[in-house]
Amino acid sequence: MAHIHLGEGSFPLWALVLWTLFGVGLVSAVVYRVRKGGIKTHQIALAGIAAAASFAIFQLNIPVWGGIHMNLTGLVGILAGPLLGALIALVVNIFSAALGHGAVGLLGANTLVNASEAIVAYYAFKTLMGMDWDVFPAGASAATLGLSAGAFLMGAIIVLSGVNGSALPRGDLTIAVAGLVGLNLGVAVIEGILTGFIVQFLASVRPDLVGLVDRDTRDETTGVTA
Amino acid sequence: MTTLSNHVPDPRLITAFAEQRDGPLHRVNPWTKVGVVGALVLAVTVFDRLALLAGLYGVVLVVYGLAGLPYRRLAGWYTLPMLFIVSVAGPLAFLEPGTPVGSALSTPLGDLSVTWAGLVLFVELSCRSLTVVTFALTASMTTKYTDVAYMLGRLLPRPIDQIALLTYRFTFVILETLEDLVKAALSRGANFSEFWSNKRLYARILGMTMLSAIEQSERLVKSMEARGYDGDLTLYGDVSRPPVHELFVVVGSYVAVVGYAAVAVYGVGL
Amino acid sequence: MSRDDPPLVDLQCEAHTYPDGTVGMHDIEFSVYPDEVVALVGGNGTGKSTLLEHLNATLVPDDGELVVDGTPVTEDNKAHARKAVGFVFQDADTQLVAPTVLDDVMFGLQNDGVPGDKARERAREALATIDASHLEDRIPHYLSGGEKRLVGLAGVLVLEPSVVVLDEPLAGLDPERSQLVAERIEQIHQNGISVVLSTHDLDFAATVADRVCVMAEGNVVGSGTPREVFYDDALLAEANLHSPSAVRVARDAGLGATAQPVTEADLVSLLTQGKDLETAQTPSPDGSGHD
Amino acid sequence: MSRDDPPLVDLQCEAHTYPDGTVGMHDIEFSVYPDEVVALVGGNGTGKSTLLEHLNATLVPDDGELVVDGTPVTEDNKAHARKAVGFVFQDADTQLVAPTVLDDVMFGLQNDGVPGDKARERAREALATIDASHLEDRIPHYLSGGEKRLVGLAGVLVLEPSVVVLDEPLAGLDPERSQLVAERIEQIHQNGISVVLSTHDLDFAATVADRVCVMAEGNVVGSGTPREVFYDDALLAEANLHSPSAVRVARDAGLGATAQPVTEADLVSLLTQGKDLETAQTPSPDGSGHD
Ligand SMILES: Nc1ncnc2c1ncn2[C@@H]1O[C@H](COP(=O)(O)OP(=O)(O)OP(=O)(O)O)[C@@H](O)[C@H]1O
Ligand SMILES: Nc1ncnc2c1ncn2[C@@H]1O[C@H](COP(=O)(O)OP(=O)(O)OP(=O)(O)O)[C@@H](O)[C@H]1O
Ligand SMILES: [Mg+2]
Ligand SMILES: [Mg+2]
Repeated sequence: MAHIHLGEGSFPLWALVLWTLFGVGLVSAVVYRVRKGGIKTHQIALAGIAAAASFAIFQLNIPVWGGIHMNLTGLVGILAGPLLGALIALVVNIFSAALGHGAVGLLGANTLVNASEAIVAYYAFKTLMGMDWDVFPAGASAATLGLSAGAFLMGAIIVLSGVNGSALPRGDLTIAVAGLVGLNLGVAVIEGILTGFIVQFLASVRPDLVGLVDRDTRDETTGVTA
Repeated sequence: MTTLSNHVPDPRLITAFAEQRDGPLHRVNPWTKVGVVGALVLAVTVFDRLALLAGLYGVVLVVYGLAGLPYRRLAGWYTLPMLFIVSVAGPLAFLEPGTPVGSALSTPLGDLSVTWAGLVLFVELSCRSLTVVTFALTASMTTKYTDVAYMLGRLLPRPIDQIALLTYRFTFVILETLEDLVKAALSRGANFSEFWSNKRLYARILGMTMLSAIEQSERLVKSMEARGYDGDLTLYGDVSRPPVHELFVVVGSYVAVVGYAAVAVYGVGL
Repeated sequence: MSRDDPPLVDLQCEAHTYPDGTVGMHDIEFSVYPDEVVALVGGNGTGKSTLLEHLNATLVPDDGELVVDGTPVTEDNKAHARKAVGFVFQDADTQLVAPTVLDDVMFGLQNDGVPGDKARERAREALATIDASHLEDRIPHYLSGGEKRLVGLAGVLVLEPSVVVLDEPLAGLDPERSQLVAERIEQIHQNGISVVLSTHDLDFAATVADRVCVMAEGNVVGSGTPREVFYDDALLAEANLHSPSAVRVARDAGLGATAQPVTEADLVSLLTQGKDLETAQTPSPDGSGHD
Repeated sequence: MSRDDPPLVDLQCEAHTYPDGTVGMHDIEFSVYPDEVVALVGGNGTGKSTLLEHLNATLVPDDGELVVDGTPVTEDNKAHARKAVGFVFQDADTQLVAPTVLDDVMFGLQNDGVPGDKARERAREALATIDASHLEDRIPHYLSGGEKRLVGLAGVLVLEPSVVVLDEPLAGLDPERSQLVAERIEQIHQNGISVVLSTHDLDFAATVADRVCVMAEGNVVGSGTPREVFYDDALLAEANLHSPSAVRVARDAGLGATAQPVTEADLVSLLTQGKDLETAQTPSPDGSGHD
């Protein structure tokens, strides 16, 4: 069991091209904003090492439902912000694809899904903390929300694309995909709870990392914390 | 390490194969391998016949073996990709319209049965996915660390290339941190076998991994800035262009895939 | 040290291969006896940590066996080995996982099913035995290196192991803190617990150990009392080691060829007791020159 | 060491406060002169790293000034300070960033705008000066700790700094590798580069340094030649330090009250040259006992 990624060759060619274009569009927009805002060296280092951590954590087998693996995309979003979070999602997907996890052709689609998780988690966390929630519920809810958003986006991508070689009408496909989304939602809740505990732990040792001290000095233009 | 999964290839093992072994694929130009990955992705996307997909998968499997790589580990690494296939294609195997395979199972939802079309679809999707998975692993396990780094630097736009290079470099360092944390907890009798009753332990281990990653990034910036870093980690080294015969193979495979697709799939007349 | 008693830990390991194919050590036979301090010395990457991590089944041999207190350790009774053999890892930072020092010291007890109140009490005692009670409420992450090492030690001592394994206990510590840790090790030993440690500080090894094992290229290439090992030039050369400073001084100054001082204290007593250095005649068994 | 020349680096720092409010050091005046080796010693957390990181403007004082080669360093000309003052950090792993050793050594040159071929040539030379040419094509994470340290050093030397700063250069190294690094430091010094280092190994400080600065509680509490510092009991007590082993042995054995050996070599020559130890009369200026 794992957080589901889209496998190679699942979609027809037109869909592959479409999602690649969307992925390139998202990444270009992020790169443009990052370059315009002037990326600082500490942000590059943070993003590089956070991606390494996310990728390394994937190696740990978490014994729920016969074992799940997670990249903690929601946590990465909360810690690194939406822009770096999106770039980290791309980099992690590239390395994952090289190890046969995920897909080369669907890098665009998978990156869209993971980036949306990071981005939604970041803003959800910010909003909830703004509403004076405690760290644990805020972190857990934000990550669960982010991952759920990702799960729905992935469902939508599959339904829109149609499965390569399947003659199934879209309506029936939607039913099949609903099961998959449901499964991912389950993983989202587990990963969300885990993220909540992690954020709580980090807040207890390094409150600055989760924006609990000098909230005002945060780099608002790029939404990056470091 | 028992808790680090053997369903996910360990990057250290992958690079060890690339660095320490020497097989026919090690001597193939890295750009050629990238080209072939592209051709395979295209092929598994446009090919529409099971026989063809299965044949392609068979060829890739043989190449994996010829490269001197272990089949036994490959089987373990298939777990996750197969899971992705099952989760998408599994339900479709039942829902796909067509003749049922054997007798139907009656459920509250009505008669449920795998159809022949569904079964074929399932096998097709498996072949599509595993073909590329297997070749991606073959390429990763036969391409030297430095070549991978140079290609990342070439292929990705700034600042993504910078991020990717640091990720590649530090994955190894952080894996060791994670492993040390797990080891230290295990040696004091920690129990990793059940998640729900140990969720805080998992959170701490993962939290410490993240924390140590962030603190390393803080030190890294210091040391890079002390050597004048301003966001530009250029690599001088180079991966040479592929030799003509390899170029031929790559171009040939694209021509073959596109040609087949044009004629057989999209029915373009000659 | 009583070699007549059965060993507390007995490791037979044909080889240990890491996931990437590196052979960390090979052809090892290593035992720990009651009431001894064993020091592993050797260059970087010679397999000291690999060997130590086998002693409580953190790592398992490709082929071989670990026997702890007479019981062979299998996949199912690792818990036994982990209770009997406490392990303090080299990297103090990856060792402490709980939000406070007290919680951290209780960690092992809780894994062992000891109820909260009892665990807290025992944790407090363990902190007290190493003079670290004042750290109780601190966040482990913010402790100094020496303090982290002490807390790590408390977290292991609280489990009342019969052997404590310490991987480079002095790494990164200042002389004052090193002394503190060395004293605690001495104290643990006096409480009847055997200690196995690795170190790059040969002066420390000479001072603290009853037995020194020299490692080179993944193998134990020699062992004996500090005096036997540190005066064995062929062995030291094979392992690329220098001798401890007392040995070097004594040798370079052409004195103590027979008295063979290995610690600073030996050297000092050699120097103070025989102004005419050539009179030193017999190697004394207790290492204090001649009396 | 020529105190008459103007200092290469001159730091005045009233205080440095870390973001969390910890005062890392305060009231510091610290200069580095041409052609000297300065060792900072002191307990864990006494501000050694904080001080060192000010020398190339990695950290900046809350209030104070850094002057490098006569030029005050401001926000805009930090690059100058970073070129003139090379820095090798304690953590060898986060220091090496590029995929190969050669790339890593070229890293600083490339940031400096040196074209590829020229950079490659200079990087090869820098590796050669520290006997590390054979590592050129290696991948950083497969290097041993000592090799990493050497490569870090090459990456700094290639920039031809006038001062090299080393934070705990021997941490985690075995005696053989420590020796290698110590020799390289000596060699850098002989090439006319000043070296500032921090260390917990007082024997090493005594051997390598022209000047020793003792830190305690964020402040430099005393400095002088190794002999002045390591025989100043009040100072050592204040800083919670022990003296190096040669000093301890000489003192405990009641010899060398006047010769005052500080290194092992001193002690050996004291022992070999004066069998009647009481004849040692005058402290010799070059630290080799009397000749
Ligand atoms: N996790 C690992 N994966 C692969 N190889 C490893 C791993 N850990 C250690 N090794 C290798 O095993 C060998 C023995 O390493 P080990 O850590 O036991 O040495 P050591 O004597 O403890 O060295 P040090 O004094 O530097 O701590 C070395 O060649 C090392 O590179
Ligand atoms: N990044 C930081 N944030 C907050 N406090 C810090 C930081 N770095 C160091 N300190 C604090 O500043 C003081 C001086 O630390 P510093 O690292 O300079 O000591 P040191 O002499 O180098 O110690 P060691 O010998 O252990 O390396 C200590 O109290 C330390 O806790
Ligand atoms: Mg070790
Ligand atoms: Mg320091």
